[in-house]
Amino acid sequence: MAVGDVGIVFWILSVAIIVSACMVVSLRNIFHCALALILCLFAVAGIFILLGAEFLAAAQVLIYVGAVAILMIFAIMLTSNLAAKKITQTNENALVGLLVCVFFTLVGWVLLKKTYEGIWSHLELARPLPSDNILTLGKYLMTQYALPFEVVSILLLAAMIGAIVLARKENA
Amino acid sequence: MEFKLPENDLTLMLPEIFLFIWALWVFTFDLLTRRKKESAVGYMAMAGLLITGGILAVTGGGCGFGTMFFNDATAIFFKMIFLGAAFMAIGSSFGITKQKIVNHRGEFFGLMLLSTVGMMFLSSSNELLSLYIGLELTTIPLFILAAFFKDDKLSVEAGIKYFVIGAFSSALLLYGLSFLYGLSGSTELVQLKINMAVINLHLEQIGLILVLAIVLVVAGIGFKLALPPFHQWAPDVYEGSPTPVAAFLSVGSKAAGLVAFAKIFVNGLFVFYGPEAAPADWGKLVGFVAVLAMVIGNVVAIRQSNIKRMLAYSSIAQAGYIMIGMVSMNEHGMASVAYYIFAYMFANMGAFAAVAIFEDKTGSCQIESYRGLSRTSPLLAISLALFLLSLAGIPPLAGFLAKYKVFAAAIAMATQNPSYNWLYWLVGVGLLTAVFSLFYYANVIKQMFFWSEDSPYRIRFSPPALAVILIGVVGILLFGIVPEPILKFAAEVYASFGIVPF
Amino acid sequence: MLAYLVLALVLFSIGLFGVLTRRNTIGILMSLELMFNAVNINFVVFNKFVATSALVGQMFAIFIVVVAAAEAVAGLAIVLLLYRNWQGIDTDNDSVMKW
Amino acid sequence: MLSSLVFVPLAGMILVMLIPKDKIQAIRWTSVIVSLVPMLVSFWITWDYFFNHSGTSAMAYVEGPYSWIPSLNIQYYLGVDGISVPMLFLTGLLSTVSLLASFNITNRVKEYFAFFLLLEAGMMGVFVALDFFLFYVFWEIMLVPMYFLIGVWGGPRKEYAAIKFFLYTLFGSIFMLVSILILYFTSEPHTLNMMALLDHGPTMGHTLQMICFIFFFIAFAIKVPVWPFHTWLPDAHVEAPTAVSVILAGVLLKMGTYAMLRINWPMFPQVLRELSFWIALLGVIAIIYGALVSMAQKDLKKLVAYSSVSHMGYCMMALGAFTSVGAIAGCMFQMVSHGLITGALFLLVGVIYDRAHTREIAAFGGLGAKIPVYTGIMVLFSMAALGLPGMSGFVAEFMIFVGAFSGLNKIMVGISVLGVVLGATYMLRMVQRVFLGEFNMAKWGGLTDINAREIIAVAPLAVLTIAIGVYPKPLADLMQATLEHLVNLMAR
Amino acid sequence: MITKFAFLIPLLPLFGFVMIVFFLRWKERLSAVFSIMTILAAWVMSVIVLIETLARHGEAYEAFYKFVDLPRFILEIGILIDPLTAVMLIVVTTVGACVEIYSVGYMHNDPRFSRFFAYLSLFLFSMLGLVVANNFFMIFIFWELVGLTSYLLIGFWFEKKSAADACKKAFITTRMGDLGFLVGLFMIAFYFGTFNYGGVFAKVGEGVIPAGIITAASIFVFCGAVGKSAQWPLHVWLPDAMEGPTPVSALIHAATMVAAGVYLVARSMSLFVGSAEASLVVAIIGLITSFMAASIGLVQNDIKRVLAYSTVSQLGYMIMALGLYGYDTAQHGHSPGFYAGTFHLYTHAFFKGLLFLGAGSVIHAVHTNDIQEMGGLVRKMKTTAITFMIASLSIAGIFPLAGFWSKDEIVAAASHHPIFLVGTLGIAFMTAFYMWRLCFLTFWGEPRDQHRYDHAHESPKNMTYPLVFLAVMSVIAGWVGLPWLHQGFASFVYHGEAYHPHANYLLMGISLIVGLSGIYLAYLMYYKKSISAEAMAERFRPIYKLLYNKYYFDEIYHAVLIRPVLAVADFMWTFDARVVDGLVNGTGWLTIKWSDIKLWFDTWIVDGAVNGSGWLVRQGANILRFLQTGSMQFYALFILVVLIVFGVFKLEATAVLVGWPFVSIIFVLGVTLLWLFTRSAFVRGRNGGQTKSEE
Repeated sequence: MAVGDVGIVFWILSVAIIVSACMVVSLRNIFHCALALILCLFAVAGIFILLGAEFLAAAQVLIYVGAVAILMIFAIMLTSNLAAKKITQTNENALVGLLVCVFFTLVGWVLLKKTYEGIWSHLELARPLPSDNILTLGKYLMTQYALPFEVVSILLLAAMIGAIVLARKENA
Repeated sequence: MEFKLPENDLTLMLPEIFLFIWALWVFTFDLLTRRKKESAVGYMAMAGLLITGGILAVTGGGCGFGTMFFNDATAIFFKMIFLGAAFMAIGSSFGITKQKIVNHRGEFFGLMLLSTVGMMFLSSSNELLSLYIGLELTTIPLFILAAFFKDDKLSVEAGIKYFVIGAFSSALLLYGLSFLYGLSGSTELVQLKINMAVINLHLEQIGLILVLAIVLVVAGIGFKLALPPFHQWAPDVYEGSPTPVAAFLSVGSKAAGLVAFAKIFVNGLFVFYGPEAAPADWGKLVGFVAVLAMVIGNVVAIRQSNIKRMLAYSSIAQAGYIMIGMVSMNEHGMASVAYYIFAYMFANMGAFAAVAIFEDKTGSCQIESYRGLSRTSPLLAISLALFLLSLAGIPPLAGFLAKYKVFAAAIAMATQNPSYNWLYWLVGVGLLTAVFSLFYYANVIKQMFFWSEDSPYRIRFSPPALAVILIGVVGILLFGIVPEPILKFAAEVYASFGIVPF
Repeated sequence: MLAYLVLALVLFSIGLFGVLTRRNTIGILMSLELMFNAVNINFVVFNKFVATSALVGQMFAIFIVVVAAAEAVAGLAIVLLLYRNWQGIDTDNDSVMKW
Repeated sequence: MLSSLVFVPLAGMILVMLIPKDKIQAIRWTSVIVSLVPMLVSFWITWDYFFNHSGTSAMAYVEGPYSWIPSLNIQYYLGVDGISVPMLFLTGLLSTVSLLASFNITNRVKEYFAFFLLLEAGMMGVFVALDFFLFYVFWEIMLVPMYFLIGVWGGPRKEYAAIKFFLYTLFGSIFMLVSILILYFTSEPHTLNMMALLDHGPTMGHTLQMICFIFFFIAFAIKVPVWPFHTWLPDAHVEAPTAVSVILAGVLLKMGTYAMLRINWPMFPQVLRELSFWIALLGVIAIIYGALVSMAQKDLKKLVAYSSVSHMGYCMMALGAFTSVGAIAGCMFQMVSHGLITGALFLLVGVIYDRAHTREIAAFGGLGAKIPVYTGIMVLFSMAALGLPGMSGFVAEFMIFVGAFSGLNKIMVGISVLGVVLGATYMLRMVQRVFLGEFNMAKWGGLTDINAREIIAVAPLAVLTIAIGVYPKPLADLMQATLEHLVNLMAR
Repeated sequence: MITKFAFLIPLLPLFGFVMIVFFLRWKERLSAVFSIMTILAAWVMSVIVLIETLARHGEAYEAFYKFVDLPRFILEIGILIDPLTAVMLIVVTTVGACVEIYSVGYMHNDPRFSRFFAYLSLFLFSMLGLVVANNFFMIFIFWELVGLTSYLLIGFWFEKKSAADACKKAFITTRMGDLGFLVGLFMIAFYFGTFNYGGVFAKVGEGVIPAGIITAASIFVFCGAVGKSAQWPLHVWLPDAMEGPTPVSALIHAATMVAAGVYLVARSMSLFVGSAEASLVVAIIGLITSFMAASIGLVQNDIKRVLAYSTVSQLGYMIMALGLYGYDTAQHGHSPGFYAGTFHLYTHAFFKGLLFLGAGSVIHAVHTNDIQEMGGLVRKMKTTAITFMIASLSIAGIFPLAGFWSKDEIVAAASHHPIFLVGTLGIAFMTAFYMWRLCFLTFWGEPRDQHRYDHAHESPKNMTYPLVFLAVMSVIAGWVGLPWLHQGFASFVYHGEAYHPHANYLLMGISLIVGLSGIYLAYLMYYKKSISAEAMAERFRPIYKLLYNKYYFDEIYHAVLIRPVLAVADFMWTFDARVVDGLVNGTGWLTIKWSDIKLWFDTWIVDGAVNGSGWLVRQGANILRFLQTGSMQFYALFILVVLIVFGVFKLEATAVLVGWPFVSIIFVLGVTLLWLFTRSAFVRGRNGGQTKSEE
């Protein structure tokens, strides 16, 4: 197993990711969950850097941590009474869900391992990515990926308009 | 590495661009008129769709933006369906915009148009990323639209359900797509197909994770198609959301899912279709899903008392029939899928339109309240009966020819190659459940026609509603009796899967 | 490479678990974000180890981030509506529509 | 010529729909007059076919094949031969007769007549279509108006009967659809043209042939209906309004046997040889079983309905003896004759029901004294139904028996002859309990005899029943070339 | 040559029928006259045909046309005029004409007077058609048609329940015989390839047909005769058929139709000759019938029923004679049987017709059928009494009346077979006895019912003239067959080679003595009363009861045949409704139930989980509905579970994960159980507060 070459940073980040992710899904206080999510997203950004995706890491921090997580905190504050958090935050599916997820992980693990041995280990080039990958990405966005770029902006527009429509309080 | 803008013949994209701009115009128009114009916004939206259709007819096919945008026969055909579905959905929503959605008509119609734009992009794409984004552009406005009755608990519940399940399934889909990318190193479908074939040939094995990827992608798109076992959201959401939105979901969103499915599986994973690709062969898996869809959809629909839920289950079943065509990988297969969805559009949109019109008047979706309707509103009753009969597959309505084509495709496949004998079972289940399906369709017809007492309701049509109903009726009759042009087009759809651009 | 993939898998599974079990709708949303992140890790890993020639994987990940954000926006808006209608956002509330 | 048979009623339907719904007389007469056109055309075709075409087995008055849906090789192809001409004649006649008999419908008249004309179009279509797809379309088209006709204007259990009829027959048709598709894809070149498929003979393996044959058989057997697929029939017949029962018994049931003769039998001769015994056995069971069950009926209409099961059993037995021209001709005779006789019986039951508002046999008695003309006609048709010589039923049954005796297991045929006695028994028991015996003046004193319109409706059936019984040669001559051709095909 | 137009003979009465039904129905007098005119015309033609046939020396004339003409399948219709036909034509038209004339008086004031004549005409048409037929197919057609008219005429007074029952019984019972006839026809069609008499007989003569086939075919054909001629065991209908008007009994159930069976056997003699076994069966059946009927006739009190049993008995006689002829001929012997049978058929028609008409006349006068209520009528109605007694003498076989000559030949035919001879003589004795019992009780002695006697009167002339005419015929008709004639009946109507009877004085004497002794016994018992009938009845009580109840045949048939058939019919009907239809409905029901399951479960889990007993058991069946919980997270979970199952099973297909299906099945099961437990716990937990059933 090609674990050795990932280094200690990976392990630290992994542990951070998994622990914080577990907190996200299990903590009782939803506000704490949001904080754990932020931690998790930061750690994922670290993984991105490890994988040579600096721009992505930046975007992750900017968009996720800066926007999405904050949005969620706002939403939490808008919707829930922070004092009332006595009840369990998981529903009746908890045990079953846990089992299913563990099972999913196990099956996935076996498959990943077999696929790695069968295919990826033969393809694993690990060539360094273009060093100027931020520049490259930028160029991509303006060339090949100009269309998705535009479409995604339409998407954002639609989501925005929709969110406004829905969230707006009607003056009856 | 070279960067250049792919050949971008933007004129090919004109319909989408126009429709997007028109959507913005619809938003603006509503604001400009201070949300006072009751139906003008709706007419505006319908006009926009018509113009888009016109432009679409003029622009013709060709390569627009590399594999990101490619206007082949498939794209054009499905764009027609999206535009038609949107047109009919908007046409049937004048009632609710008059009564319920007073403040946000522009947004309602605009979002529908934007969703249509997403579908159109989706159908033109031959690359996973743009496919995904098209899919999301299709879905996100629909989340909003499903919850559009903001103070109606059912509607909001429908919205949140659709959203959560939708996002969940899109996560599954993405996870699956990431493995496809990981196994091929490409997101362009044709390249993906080639790379995978080469790697498989080279390493003499398939990556086993492909199985998980296939299953995940089936789940992700199965959600859009409301295919069992990923269907359970559909009845709840259809019931809760505004009826025209449910209609649009059942046709537009389904057609979009179909395109995505066809592009990924029929095109991208073509080589993994047959039994020799086991365990990654997706044919039998999808066949099994189709069986589930037909059985569950048709059986559970029988006891529904709410007509929208009934139609939801019916549309689940219809998806099952479509999947029969999908897994028949011959010249009839994709063509039959295309024709099926075309016929289905008229019938299902028509049926939902009729339901919407009835609901506007009576506020009820219970099947019992249709009792005696043929006495007071014969046009509505007759057309609804025709739509339902078309869905049930009674000749000479288009729905029959659609089923005929689908089954023909499967039987052609089965007779040509003995290793596809299992398609006979699909056909068998399909036909049997088609008989069952008649039971619940006929139940509605029975309510409308068999009682001699008059219904307390007398339905008046608004002009757009009338237009929608007539389009539906004319569609199922005309394309049932003179289907040749559409069939030719459908054949081209098949052909377009063979000549994918690089 | 495998370590990254397994990390992504675990993260995905945790997100999955969250979606399945959280009672709070916003909690579900957050779990969904975890799943999207897992997908992103996958794409980036594959981009680094399998398809190095172009940055397609990273590109994909960027778009996913954006789309996820858009989804979050739409989702949170619906959550707000839910709160207004039900005076709470627990998932227990929204199962009126059974059969 | 043939197209007009289909499209005139269709046009008539549209015409009727255009008439305002309170102009009841106009609607009635319009539809009757419209139905006269196909009737006269079918008469003319019968006439002309007899004199000009009956010498050969080739299709006459062929229209097409015109390409209809070229991408699916679907053609518009019509034509008739010796086995379809009598059916056309019957359909044309019975449609008009039934429309005449429908004048007592007062509820939702317009819809009724519109549906009826649509029904006629479908029936005509089935008998003239030579393209499988077209055939199937017509076959199915009929179901819808029939569903409405039973469901809206039927008796107390109309909904049940209507949906049962609809589902049951649809269930049958899907089997046909599968077989059609298999035939299409195994033929080379792919074709849906019945004539071409007939000429080629089956091009598939034995198992597939067997499957196709059985599937076709199920589809047609349900329509016939062959025991044990018959249970829709009593319900549908009993609940349907009179005229619809007439059509059901007179024409719809014949579609099954017609289709067997046209499609199922000649296309799969090998399988036929293997299965003929079992098919005939089903026929024999139906004969005896139908007769016995008829005997136990307390409702007039149900009795007639079950007698149909028995009578169609003769057809099945004849079809089992496919090697004999006589048996097949007997089957055709039986189809025609059963159409006339049972049609008339249903009409007559309707007549009494209109007056007495009951069909319970036990409620009557001694009606012969009060309504002699009605009684006379009823007895006439009862006699015809039990196979009395001089009437068409006898000729048919006799030919069937003689043919079957030469082509089938002798003991089986011997047993089936019991049907003759049982037939006499249930018909005569009915006659006795309804018309003979003491007359209950207090209860039925107000009963009026059959009126002129009703006599006019029944008269042609009576005349034809007797005419065929007395001089069957023309009908036999009409069919002989076709039948010989068919028997040759089946003997392949 | 009039024979060419012989086809008109049946058609004339048909014409009468049609005219009456469609045009003359409302004019009673005219109907009767027209009907009589047609039959008289037919009679005239028959006479001419007979003369022409005689002139041709019995050479047959045949003409036919095709009825159905298909490849390898031809049915013909045609006429065959040979001596047998010619004689039968005379018999039928003569008796027919007499009966019609008689009926004008008998049926007057009947509300359905015209209809009666229409039916009679129709019957005559059918009967004459039967006689002139040239092939088995055609004879079967008319065979059935006479059955129909018999049905109509027996049920003529259908208001009477007994009449309504009788007509049905007659039709169905004879149809039972026709069943066999039909099978015989199929055998003829199949093995002989033709229905034509000539063709069939030629085949028999060629000897190409296996003997077994001939035997079977003849016996089956004979079944028809058994039914129509009321032979044992299908004789039960004929006595009941007396419910019809008496002229009908005379014409149909005495003179003509019932003789059709005999005619059929005579007609197909060549077939029977081919098989000794079949002929023996015929003879035995005839003997049994004859003896049985005669013995029943001894004790009956209904005047018409006595005559009916007498008819059955006499028909059995003829059948026996024919059978014996066939048997003897098949054994290469000689026998006067054929001559005897046909001759008796011919004479019997006259005197039995006369007997019935006379009985009708009596009934007309006293309005009862019961001879115990009559007596002394000779004083009131001379003509009737005298003619009746002439006929009785004739049937008793008293020299030189017609019956003597024909019966004598039958005795002669039986003389080679001791058992048959004894039987024949016994029957002759019984015949004489019961006929004269009838005569004495009816016409002689003191009136036993004074009221009826007072009202009795002689019948009108149009009734008595036919009586007289027939009485004359009963005397002289037999003279054409005097054994001393060189060119008598036997040399005209024969089978094979012409038979020349010779006077066997011994036999003549014996049969005369037997007849006379029968009459004398009756005289002693019922006129002189020197032997008490009651005492006899008391003495032989069991036999008397057995005979009086007609050997309980009706009861046996009811118990063995009718009731089981009706029971089976009822059972079948229940079976049809419950099982066959039940299967169909069951499928639909199942589908709906399946669809119900989910709803069921939901109501159940909300309400029932609280009650909480036995719920696990029900889970299994409720899966489908149960899945539509409305909880989106459950949906998601469901998706995931299915996904994994899909995946694992797909992988197992290539054995990548050995043993995993097992693991995953355990897993899925465990998950489901857990799910149920937790869910029900939660449901229980929160069920207190909210109610959210929107069903």
